[in-house]
Amino acid sequence: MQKLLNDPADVVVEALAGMAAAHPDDLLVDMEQRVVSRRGGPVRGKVGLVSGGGSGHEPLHAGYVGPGMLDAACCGEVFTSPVPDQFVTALRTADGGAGVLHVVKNYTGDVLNAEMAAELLATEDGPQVEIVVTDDDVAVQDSLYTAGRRGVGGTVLLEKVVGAAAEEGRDLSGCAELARDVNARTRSMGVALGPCTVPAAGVPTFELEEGQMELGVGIHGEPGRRRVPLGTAREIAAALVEPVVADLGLRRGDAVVTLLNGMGGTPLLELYLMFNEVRAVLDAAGVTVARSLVGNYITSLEMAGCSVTLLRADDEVVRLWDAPVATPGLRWGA
Amino acid sequence: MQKLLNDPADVVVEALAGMAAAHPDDLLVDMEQRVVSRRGGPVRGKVGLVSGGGSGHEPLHAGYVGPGMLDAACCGEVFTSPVPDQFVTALRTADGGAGVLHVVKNYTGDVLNAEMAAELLATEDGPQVEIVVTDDDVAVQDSLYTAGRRGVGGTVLLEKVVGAAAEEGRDLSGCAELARDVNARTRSMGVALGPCTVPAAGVPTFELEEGQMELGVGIHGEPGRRRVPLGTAREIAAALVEPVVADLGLRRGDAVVTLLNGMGGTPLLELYLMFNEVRAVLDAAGVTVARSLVGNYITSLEMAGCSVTLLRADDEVVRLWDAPVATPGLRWGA
Amino acid sequence: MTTLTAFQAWLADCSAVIEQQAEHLTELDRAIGDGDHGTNMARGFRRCAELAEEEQFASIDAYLKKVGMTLVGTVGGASGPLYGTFFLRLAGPLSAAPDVDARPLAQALRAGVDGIVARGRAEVGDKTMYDAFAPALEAFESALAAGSGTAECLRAAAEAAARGRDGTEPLVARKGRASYLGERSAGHVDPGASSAVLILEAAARTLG
Amino acid sequence: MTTLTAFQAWLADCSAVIEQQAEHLTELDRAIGDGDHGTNMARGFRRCAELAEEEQFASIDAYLKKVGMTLVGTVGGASGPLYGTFFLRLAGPLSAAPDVDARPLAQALRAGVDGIVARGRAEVGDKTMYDAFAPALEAFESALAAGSGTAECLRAAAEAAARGRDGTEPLVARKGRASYLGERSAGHVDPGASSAVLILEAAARTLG
Ligand SMILES: Nc1ncnc2c1ncn2[C@@H]1O[C@H](COP(=O)(O)OP(=O)(O)O)[C@@H](O)[C@H]1O
Ligand SMILES: Nc1ncnc2c1ncn2[C@@H]1O[C@H](COP(=O)(O)OP(=O)(O)O)[C@@H](O)[C@H]1O
Ligand SMILES: [Mg+2]
Ligand SMILES: [Mg+2]
Ligand SMILES: [Mg+2]
Ligand SMILES: [Mg+2]
Repeated sequence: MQKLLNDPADVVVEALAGMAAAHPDDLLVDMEQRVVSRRGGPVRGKVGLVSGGGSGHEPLHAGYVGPGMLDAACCGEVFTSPVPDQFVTALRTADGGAGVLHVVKNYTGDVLNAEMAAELLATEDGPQVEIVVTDDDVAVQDSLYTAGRRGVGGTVLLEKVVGAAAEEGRDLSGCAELARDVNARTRSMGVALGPCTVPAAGVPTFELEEGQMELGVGIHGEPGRRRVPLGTAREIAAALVEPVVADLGLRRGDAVVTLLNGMGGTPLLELYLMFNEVRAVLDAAGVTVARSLVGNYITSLEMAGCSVTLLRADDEVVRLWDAPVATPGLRWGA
Repeated sequence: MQKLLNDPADVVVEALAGMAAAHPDDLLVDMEQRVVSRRGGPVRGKVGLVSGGGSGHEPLHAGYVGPGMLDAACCGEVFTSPVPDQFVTALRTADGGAGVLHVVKNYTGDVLNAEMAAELLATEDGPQVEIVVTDDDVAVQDSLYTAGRRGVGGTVLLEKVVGAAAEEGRDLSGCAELARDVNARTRSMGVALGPCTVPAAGVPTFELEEGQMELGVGIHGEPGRRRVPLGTAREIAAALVEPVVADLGLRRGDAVVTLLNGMGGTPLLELYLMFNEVRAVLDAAGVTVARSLVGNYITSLEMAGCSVTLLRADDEVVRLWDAPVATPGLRWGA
Repeated sequence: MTTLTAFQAWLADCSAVIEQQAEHLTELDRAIGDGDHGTNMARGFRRCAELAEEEQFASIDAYLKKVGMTLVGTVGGASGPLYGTFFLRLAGPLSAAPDVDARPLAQALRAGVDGIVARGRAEVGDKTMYDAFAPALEAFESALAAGSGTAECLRAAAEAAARGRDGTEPLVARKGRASYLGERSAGHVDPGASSAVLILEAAARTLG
Repeated sequence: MTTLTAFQAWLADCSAVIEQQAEHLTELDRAIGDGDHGTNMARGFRRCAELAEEEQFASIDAYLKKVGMTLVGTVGGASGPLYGTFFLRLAGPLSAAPDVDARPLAQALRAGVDGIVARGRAEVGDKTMYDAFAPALEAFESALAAGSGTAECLRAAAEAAARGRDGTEPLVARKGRASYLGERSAGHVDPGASSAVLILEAAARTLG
């Protein structure tokens, strides 16, 4: 395994120690509970915004802690949901008295641990907590009889938009409503051109012959829905964007916030090239790109590949998008 | 080759088209000459700051165009210096009447093409141009009889610091002097844990068995000075930091700006973990980290590995470092 | 009659066998999940095995509650809350008893398995650990009804669990991470069903 | 006497052979450089080969100047300015002449090679293209002094260049990218020396 590591079992704590050292003025890291929060502590009277999940998706989530986005995040083992105690600590840390919105990506582990955390807090007279589950991955069918769709790139956009609303003073139910609305108008689709290696496992998550790709992957190094011949960037853009546009029901004249996300091991050069193709597909559909992000925002360790996320935009979404944000992973206007 | 591409020959132009689309309000892209500049055009009376080089190092250099950093950048083929015409266009584009500082990484190709550009401009009564060559890589010995040391991570720090000085109104010779001073107080060292693939070549730049690493690599996917057994992060940090500290002659009580740079294919999780080790080595040497950057700032496509750059800091350097910058690749205070 | 010591031996056995099978469990999870099931389980059960040395437990139920909480607090992922809930609920019917025979054990097992369903909402055939637990519970109860003692009931449960686990192979997953793979999840044994068998086999070795 | 048409044939030949050897050149550059020499050269010489079809040239020197400028403007990297300068300087001694024999060709070759040295400041033994050009120039001049005609002089030059190229293999590079490898650069033939041989062999085939 070709990785920068000491003991693979310590990768998360050691990375958190590095994160604390790299952002001493901005972040506070509870090494015991692996909770990252804003150095200033919770903002009194502001709804707290919390997320968390397995590690290996950096900068998500801890890298999105800061003014304009999250108040706290907790970090599980690589690709493993945090345990309830971690969520409890993050939720308590983020509470400024106005309640906490807990953004949970829709994975069985994340949802179950978040539910247990909510149960624990309810018995402990903790802060008021609203859970919002993100499930934007169109590769997976939405169904009541399954685990449902995965939460992927839409989570980043949601954390930015809802973070701005919380900063503006929106109350807990208003933030929760906005979050559910953003989730409802966001869809994603991803592709892998190569696997990644979980440090504790030491071997790649799958094998892929040259000239093949995994279409419809999530962010856990897992294989996708289908293994198909590697297409050109143009073909891949169509394969990613078209299902998203269809599922969102986008029409000529609609506008979107676009995230062209790298999975971690694909160079920015290729991501910009892909963005050019994505934009061309959207152009052809008459959909305007109101705002965009191109880069590694929700990764799967060093997986090669990318995902496309579209958020149907209106003036309000764009306004909240443009609001200042100052986190290690996303920063503007501050 | 597992890449997001159409025709490999078009990778640079297509990526530039994507870059233009992703930053429509901030960047202007001359697709013919592959020159990226600030949308507002040159700032009248400000020294222009220009750099350029082969592509494949993104976000360097085009991603550092914007207020507080570069005025223009030109993009060669992957790992291939731009041609003189491109430098000429970039230098002309950046000229606001106060002359242009041209930052050139020390590679034979870059230096020769930049020199030819300067000769062309001299005959055409173009802007006044000062060339500053960066050569911060301690893996390579500094010698008059060779091509000398490579310019690597120090280039990013220099572009930030000198960009801030230019923004403050420092004149051309002042900017050039500062740039040479920053270069003189900056050193880097890199390691590769895996190769990368140049799109036009289609095969990895070298082969590396599991459990080996290339110590002393540059940013062109080339093998390093020595192939040695893969160490722990702790051992690698020592192997990278110690020669840099020694070459800079850092002593107890000195302060540095630290760049822990990813080569493109190493996840942020590992980079933070590495930063923790780098900081520990510096701690042990009594050297303070005044400011730091952790992430992919000067890459070698999807190479796995990292480099450490230290810039000996004083109040002036820190002040210029903290000044606002608003580019796709580096942004704060704006 | 099964004593606290036996329950502690059970967890020690679980930890040992899971440690030993961790790579296999991870391998199964790599095929249709995210390749962490072995690591997750080993981390959690290692902690559980240490409990007996660190602390004096007043009763079986106190001990099993602590095991459940430990699993909840260390395993993470989907299996953490599910196995955690299993052990927490297992404790309920055993409260206060200094030792137990097959009847309360059956009640405990039913409570534990119900807990898994309450948390995870899986049905038989969804390709989860429940596909091992459901037939195991049924086999335990049938054996009990037929007059068997604890040892025999547990053996029947472990064997039924193993058949249930094997039965997950052809299934298309509807719950958990494997469900994202759709049709591609067929042809692989479910990792959680496999770890469930290890735990029940350990029970048959230690609680009987 | 060598005419403009012959010079144009030279560039066509260069383009064809470099295209054909591009992978080999890149392979050599991958070993001790950055793996782009073949791509760089093919891109530039392809453009040069097209010039004759696109434009009427009044003289050999006008043509060679355009070739030099085209290489400067399309090759990039270290080899672009070096080969560009070579062709730009080659033009000097040939100015105005409608056709040339071996003597002005020798002067042109010296001017071109001097240009490479003026730009790149390489010395013999630095493991660069100059290690092919330096003996080639010497061989050309010796053959000329011995009374040989253009064809023979060029053949001697190409053969000497090939020996020079082979001689780069054991060298430790002191110039260009290969110098970063230090001792590890030994044991590999220099890519630029190899492309220089291709160009001189094409000259021997077309200008003689
Ligand atoms: N809803 C559910 N009900 C019961 N068991 C489930 C459910 N979802 C997942 N599982 C079990 O959890 C196992 C995966 O556990 P693990 O790999 O540790 O967690 P994760 O999927 O979060 O990585 C699956 O093999 C399956 O048996
Ligand atoms: N200073 C120099 N003088 C002469 N030739 C040089 C010099 N530096 C490099 N070269 C030649 O350039 C070749 C590399 O060309 P190329 O790969 O196209 O450029 P780059 O090294 O910029 O990628 C080397 O093999 C060498 O022959
Ligand atoms: Mg997991
Ligand atoms: Mg090159
Ligand atoms: Mg798993
Ligand atoms: Mg090269």
